[in-house]
Amino acid sequence: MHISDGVLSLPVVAAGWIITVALLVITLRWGERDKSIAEQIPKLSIMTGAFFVASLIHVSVGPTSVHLILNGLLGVVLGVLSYPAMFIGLTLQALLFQHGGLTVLGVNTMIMGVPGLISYAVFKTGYKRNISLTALGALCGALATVLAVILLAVVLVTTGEEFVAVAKLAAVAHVPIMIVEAIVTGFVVAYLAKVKPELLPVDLGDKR
Amino acid sequence: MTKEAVSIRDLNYSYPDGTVALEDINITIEEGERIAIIGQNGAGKTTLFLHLNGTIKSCDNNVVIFGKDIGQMKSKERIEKVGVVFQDPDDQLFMPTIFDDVAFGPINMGLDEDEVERRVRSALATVGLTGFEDRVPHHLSYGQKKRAALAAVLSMEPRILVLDEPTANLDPMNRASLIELINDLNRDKGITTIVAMHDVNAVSQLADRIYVLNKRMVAEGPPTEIFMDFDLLRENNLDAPDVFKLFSVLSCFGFNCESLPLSINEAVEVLTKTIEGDEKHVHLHIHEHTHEDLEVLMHRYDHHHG
Amino acid sequence: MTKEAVSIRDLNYSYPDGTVALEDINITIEEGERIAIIGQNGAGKTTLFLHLNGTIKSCDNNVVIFGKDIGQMKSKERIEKVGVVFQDPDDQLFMPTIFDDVAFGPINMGLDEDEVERRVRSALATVGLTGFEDRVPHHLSYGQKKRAALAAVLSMEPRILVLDEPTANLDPMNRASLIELINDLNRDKGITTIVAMHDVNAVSQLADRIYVLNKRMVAEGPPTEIFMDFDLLRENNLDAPDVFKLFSVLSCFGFNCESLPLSINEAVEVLTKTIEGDEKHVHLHIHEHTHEDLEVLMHRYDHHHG
Amino acid sequence: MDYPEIDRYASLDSPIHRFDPRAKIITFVLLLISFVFVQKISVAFLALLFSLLLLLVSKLPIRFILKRVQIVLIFVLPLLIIMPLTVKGTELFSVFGISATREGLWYASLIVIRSMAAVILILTMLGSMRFDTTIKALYTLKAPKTLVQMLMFTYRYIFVIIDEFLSMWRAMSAKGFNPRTNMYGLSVMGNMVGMLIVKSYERGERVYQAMISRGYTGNPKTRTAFAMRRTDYVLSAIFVGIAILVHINTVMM
Repeated sequence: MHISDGVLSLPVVAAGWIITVALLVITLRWGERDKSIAEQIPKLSIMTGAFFVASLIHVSVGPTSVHLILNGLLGVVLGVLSYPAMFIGLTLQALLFQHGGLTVLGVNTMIMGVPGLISYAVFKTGYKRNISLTALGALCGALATVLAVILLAVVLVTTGEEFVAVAKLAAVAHVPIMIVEAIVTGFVVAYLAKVKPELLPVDLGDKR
Repeated sequence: MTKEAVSIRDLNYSYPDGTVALEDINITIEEGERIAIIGQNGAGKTTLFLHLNGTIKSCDNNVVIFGKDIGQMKSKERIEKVGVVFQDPDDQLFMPTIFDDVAFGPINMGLDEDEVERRVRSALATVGLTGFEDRVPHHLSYGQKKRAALAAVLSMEPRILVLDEPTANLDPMNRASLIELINDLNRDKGITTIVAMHDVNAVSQLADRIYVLNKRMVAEGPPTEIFMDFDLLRENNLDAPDVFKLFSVLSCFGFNCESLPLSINEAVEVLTKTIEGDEKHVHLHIHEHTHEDLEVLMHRYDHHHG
Repeated sequence: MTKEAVSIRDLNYSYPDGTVALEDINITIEEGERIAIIGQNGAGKTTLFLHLNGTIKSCDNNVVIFGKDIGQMKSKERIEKVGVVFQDPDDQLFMPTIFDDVAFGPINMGLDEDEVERRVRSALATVGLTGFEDRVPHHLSYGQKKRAALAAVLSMEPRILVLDEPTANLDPMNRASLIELINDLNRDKGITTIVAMHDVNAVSQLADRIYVLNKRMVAEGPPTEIFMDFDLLRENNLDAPDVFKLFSVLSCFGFNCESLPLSINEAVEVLTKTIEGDEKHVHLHIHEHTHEDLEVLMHRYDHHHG
Repeated sequence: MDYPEIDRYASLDSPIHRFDPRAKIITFVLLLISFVFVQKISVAFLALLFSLLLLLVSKLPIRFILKRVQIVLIFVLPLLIIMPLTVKGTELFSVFGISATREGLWYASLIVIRSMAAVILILTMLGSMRFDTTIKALYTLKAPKTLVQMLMFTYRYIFVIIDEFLSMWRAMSAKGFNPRTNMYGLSVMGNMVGMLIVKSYERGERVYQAMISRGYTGNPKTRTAFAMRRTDYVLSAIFVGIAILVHINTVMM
């Protein structure tokens, strides 16, 4: 659901860049609390690569096939640094595969990245309330998709009333994707909890 | 009469970018044989294996397994006939538990729960991993992972077992036990085994017949014959087993035996037999041509001038 | 008097989760030595290597390189002293082009552009990859990647070169040329080389002295001594080289030589010398204890009962 | 899954290939920004023609371009159907009681033309230099260091991870796995994604160690031998001129 170049209006594109640049600055600063960013770059980059490759996986839904988005999972695993990771991932998608555009990178990163950040917060909060990790994962997967679709719709409609119907259609088209994302994210979180719990932003020490 | 397990006729395959991977491959393997396919990196071993169980489909119906074109088989039949164990166990174990990984094939075959359960237990017992059902594959040692990957294929109870580099990176104990295990499967269950190997020192322990692959099948024959052919080895960047080389050296010193041994065990046999047959002793001596012969021999085994 | 290149005293290290990785390690390596560290998977080789160049810092100042505590060294000095080549070349070729990868160390050392350029050319020439400057790592073969990773360390011109499994997964030609290359660096440039290896058949070609690691240093000595010690090998799940085993077998048939050879080349020497020294011939014969001795020997080499 | 071969034809020779990478990036991005906000169909069409002209000059194979343009078309072409039917305005024609409007068609056409011009520009720019050159040019252009480094390392390891993914996929197919969109199929996919993440995390640790042991300080430099020549300045001036002209034109009309 990445928007291509040439679709959005100048004010929307500019607003997208302002928000994304601000969030990049904030998240990169924040990500430096415990460890310098230089130390984290190699691991962060390679994991961004893993998410990039995972997002190339096709899942057939009815007659068409969709790509995994995994922005909720990205938020859960990478925390605040999911935002720069998303920015890099989308840059590479635009440059290497023409999924989405260059001028709209700010907007696209916001559409995908903000729900990722929210998923991270939800995951941490939900864990404190003793919700099962798998369910939380599924919730974050679904939530991140829904939020992304809402943001997409807002961005389109802000560009022009002409997009109202398009935005509605896009929202409907994403219902199956939301379900797929929820299930896959749930399973990934369950897998990570079992195999590499330190990748989740919660301390499983007492629950394992 | 034994049955033909594998029959490949004039198989050609190119990668999507046009590079030729396999050219004019012809193979016939009888049921119950132990085969090794040797060849350097990039010789096409993996591609050939993927044809063997129909993961890559040839358009010309030229891969025939037990008399039936593999292209015509349903997925279940295909994987029941040929099981492929790849080299890196990390690529093959992706489920949260060993049980799930070993059950993966049987579940895809559509077997019922009890049968899946039975097969998992039996496969794990075969490879010596009973009790590991709930362990996380990723946390196992390399040797254990290697055996788990084998169990995950054995649970499909294939008639033909294909293994890519089964002994690579294993320590001596794990290597010895894996070789024994593969041979047991061949002997006790009559499974046809096909291995691809770099480690020529272990080849003779796992194969009675060798194919040398280098995009084409450049040679075929029993190990001793293959390792005798210096030019063949040189051209295909292959080595002879150390024991074999050493007996070639001994023969320069006048040691004569019927056929050169390929492993330590064979060497002991050959030595005992030769010495006993030769009135309880053998002379090693330096004759007229010894130094010359040695020089030629060592030059042939030297890979720097390859 | 030669200088001490490496001196480690009472080194202990545990992983963050509490598992002990290294215990009471004591090592002294003289400048210019060729050392092999052998041990099964998980014996702690990688952890030890990370201490050697200060990537993991010990708190007790017990890793001393050329007389100086590595914990006190600046980054530049550290990497100039000790270069580590890890096993998987993909982990070490992280830059966009081979040039950038080989230049990575020198640039971090703060060298000027001309010197960086000179070192890159020289390192690439040493490993035989001249002309590969602008290639991307993804398009190299495994053997080329392995050599590029070595070049990326050589460009820092370290006095001590540490290599983790330099020959693993290489075909005979690449293995032979890499072994030759490492030995050239030792002989011509006086670089102290420390290798970790599984492949005991190649160990003697790369080391004059062996440490056996199993969290602790369980043994130390020249290869022949180490491989003679059956119990040591058994306990640490190690194998002896095939050539060595075969000469043990020959000794059961009455072949006597001063020290058992470890490689084919040594074997030729030993045979020639022994036979020439023994009035141009040697008797192999079955004596009273031959069969008995053979049985004991073969049982000792059999890893199934380990 | 294919490797990202965006720079497959970077070794061709053309004025665009020879254009200084830094100047190329700046001027093409300027053209891009200029073209995507054009408000008149006629001007947008001219912009598209100009993009096509650059493409023609670059000698990049048409098949390479088509395959990639297609991806954008899948996204924007539906607008040509949806918008005329949903946007209010002057009726153009009507079928079965559903009417299509001139405004809808106009707006959708504008978007399609602009995005075509944009994607062709981007493909011409990226297709005519190696991707590592693009990254290095961004470095020398003082793009934020952290982000450029991430871009560089991520790009490098995409190839390694794709290989890992393909090996896993082969092993799964060899065990009769059929990717279906049901609970089981998605659970397997979830595990596979999980495994990719775990492997990458561990590789990240190893790569970091390898970097530290070669003196990594957080600022890897790379070699660049960029040099602006006279033709580079001329080309740049022309491109910047066109980027501005497109909008002066709009304002004046």
